[in-house]
Amino acid sequence: MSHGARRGSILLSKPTLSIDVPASAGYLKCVRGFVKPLFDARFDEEIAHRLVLAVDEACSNIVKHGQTWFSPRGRIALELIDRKKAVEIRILNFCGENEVDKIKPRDLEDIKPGGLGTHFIAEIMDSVEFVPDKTREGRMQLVMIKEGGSK
Amino acid sequence: MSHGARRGSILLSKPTLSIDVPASAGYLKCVRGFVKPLFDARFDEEIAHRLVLAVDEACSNIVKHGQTWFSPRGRIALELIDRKKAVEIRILNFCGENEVDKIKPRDLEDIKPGGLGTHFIAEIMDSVEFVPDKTREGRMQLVMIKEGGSK
Amino acid sequence: MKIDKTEGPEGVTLIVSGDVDMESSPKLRDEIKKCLKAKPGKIRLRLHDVPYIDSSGVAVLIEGMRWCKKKGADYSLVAISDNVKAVLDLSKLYGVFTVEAD
Amino acid sequence: MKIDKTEGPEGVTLIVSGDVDMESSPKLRDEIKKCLKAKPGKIRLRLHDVPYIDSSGVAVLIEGMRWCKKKGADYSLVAISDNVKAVLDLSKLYGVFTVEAD
Ligand SMILES: Nc1ncnc2c1ncn2[C@@H]1O[C@H](COP(=O)(O)OP(=O)(O)O)[C@@H](O)[C@H]1O
Ligand SMILES: Nc1ncnc2c1ncn2[C@@H]1O[C@H](COP(=O)(O)OP(=O)(O)O)[C@@H](O)[C@H]1O
Repeated sequence: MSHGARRGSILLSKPTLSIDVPASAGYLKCVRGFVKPLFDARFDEEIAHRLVLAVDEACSNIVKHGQTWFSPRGRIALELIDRKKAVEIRILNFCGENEVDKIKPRDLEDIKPGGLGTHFIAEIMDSVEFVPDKTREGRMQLVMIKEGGSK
Repeated sequence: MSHGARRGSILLSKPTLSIDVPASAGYLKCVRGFVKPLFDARFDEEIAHRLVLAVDEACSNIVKHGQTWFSPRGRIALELIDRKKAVEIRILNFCGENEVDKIKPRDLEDIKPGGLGTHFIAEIMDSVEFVPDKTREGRMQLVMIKEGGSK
Repeated sequence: MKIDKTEGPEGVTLIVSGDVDMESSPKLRDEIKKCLKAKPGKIRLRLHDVPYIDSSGVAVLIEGMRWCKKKGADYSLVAISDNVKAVLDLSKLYGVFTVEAD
Repeated sequence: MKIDKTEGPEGVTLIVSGDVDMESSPKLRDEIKKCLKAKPGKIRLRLHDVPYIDSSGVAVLIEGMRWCKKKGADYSLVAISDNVKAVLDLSKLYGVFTVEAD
């Protein structure tokens, strides 16, 4: 019910939703549960499912690669901006500045486990880029945009 | 899979999950989607469903009563602390200091619409209290605790 | 939430599916109101595919009952889901409604 | 995620239900490994009740296939859900697996 999303103060309040959870595999289901109803309300079922996948893969990458043994207290901090004509997802503290170049899908011709997450993200989203994270020096944000979806 | 929740850094990172969304009826489904998988993992189905209800009712109350026409930019800001032996839910900026006394269930004998939310919360939770909100002067937090649930 | 409507000789059935919450319950309320305009003998709400209902949804169920009483129409809840049952129990309102199997 | 196991003369079927994600996929991996110890002629993964699978889940499906090939066991995915199909398509891996109806 798209008009329902405007009940209350949505026209006045910033349409930004944010979550912040420990970077732990056990909380990825909460992240998916959070974004899914919003995607379901805006996009058709198939696209909504793919968007959940893209968000989940990006968050999984923080759990897998975004922490090291000497800095294990990672957090998944995600912002979703529910704009009229697009949904923008920002994953803060996604990686270090010097890691950005390493982040790319592997050659899919080679059938082996692993290395699919970034491929999914690139396939699903209309735009994917890295920008400096204002909340944490030396870290980057992953910014993903999906156009469309009625609101 | 309770042990899975400890993957990654959960033993080191603070077990606090937080969300912050516009106080709008259209985002309540995101709040429910966020907390449900965590409750499902810790509690049996029936209790998990009730806990989702309690959280949703508390958040609905912010949409309904927590904003006024001259201060409409309300936000639902919720913290969930996933402790070993209990789940604690804190809803920030829940109401004004002077409103706390008005917040109570109505007489259920009288069959009429409305006034059930606080009754549900009181029935479902093991402890419900109001504490001053450190993040916003003059506002109170609603603190709800449910004991148990394996982790 | 989605509402389908079937009309028979004895009245109208509203088949509700999805969550009935603060966002969607006004839509159910409007639909019941609209039905009553046609003066049906009976309104049935099928709540089998309602995995979630909150207090605003329960409030609409009560309003529907009151409106029907006033207009002399029968009113019942049909094939309610376990979660709807649980919330009516919690409201101490289960006994107030006429609840039917499918 | 939950895994049930049925054993027949031709091999083992693992009936998976629930989300296969980064938290749960290691459990599926372990279960496949355990099955292989008994040297079955065939391992089938029933994925009908899997509403969600991520890349870590797909990785486990591939590992299972490789292990089975090595041990000379047949391997197939059975009655996969639409979402599992969609993720395999996205991975360009759908054609790599033997996929069976129920
Ligand atoms: N948050 C991150 N921080 C640092 N490096 C990352 C991050 N996300 C991805 N990478 C790098 O990009 C590569 C490709 O990621 P992905 O396609 O998701 O596959 P996988 O995680 O299975 O290796 C990873 O192997 C890793 O080197
Ligand atoms: N966040 C809040 N801020 C101010 N007042 C509140 C808040 N939540 C509840 N109240 C008060 O408590 C009463 C009872 O709430 P509730 O049981 O949820 O029923 P309802 O919201 O249907 O009236 C409300 O009518 C309102 O006066």
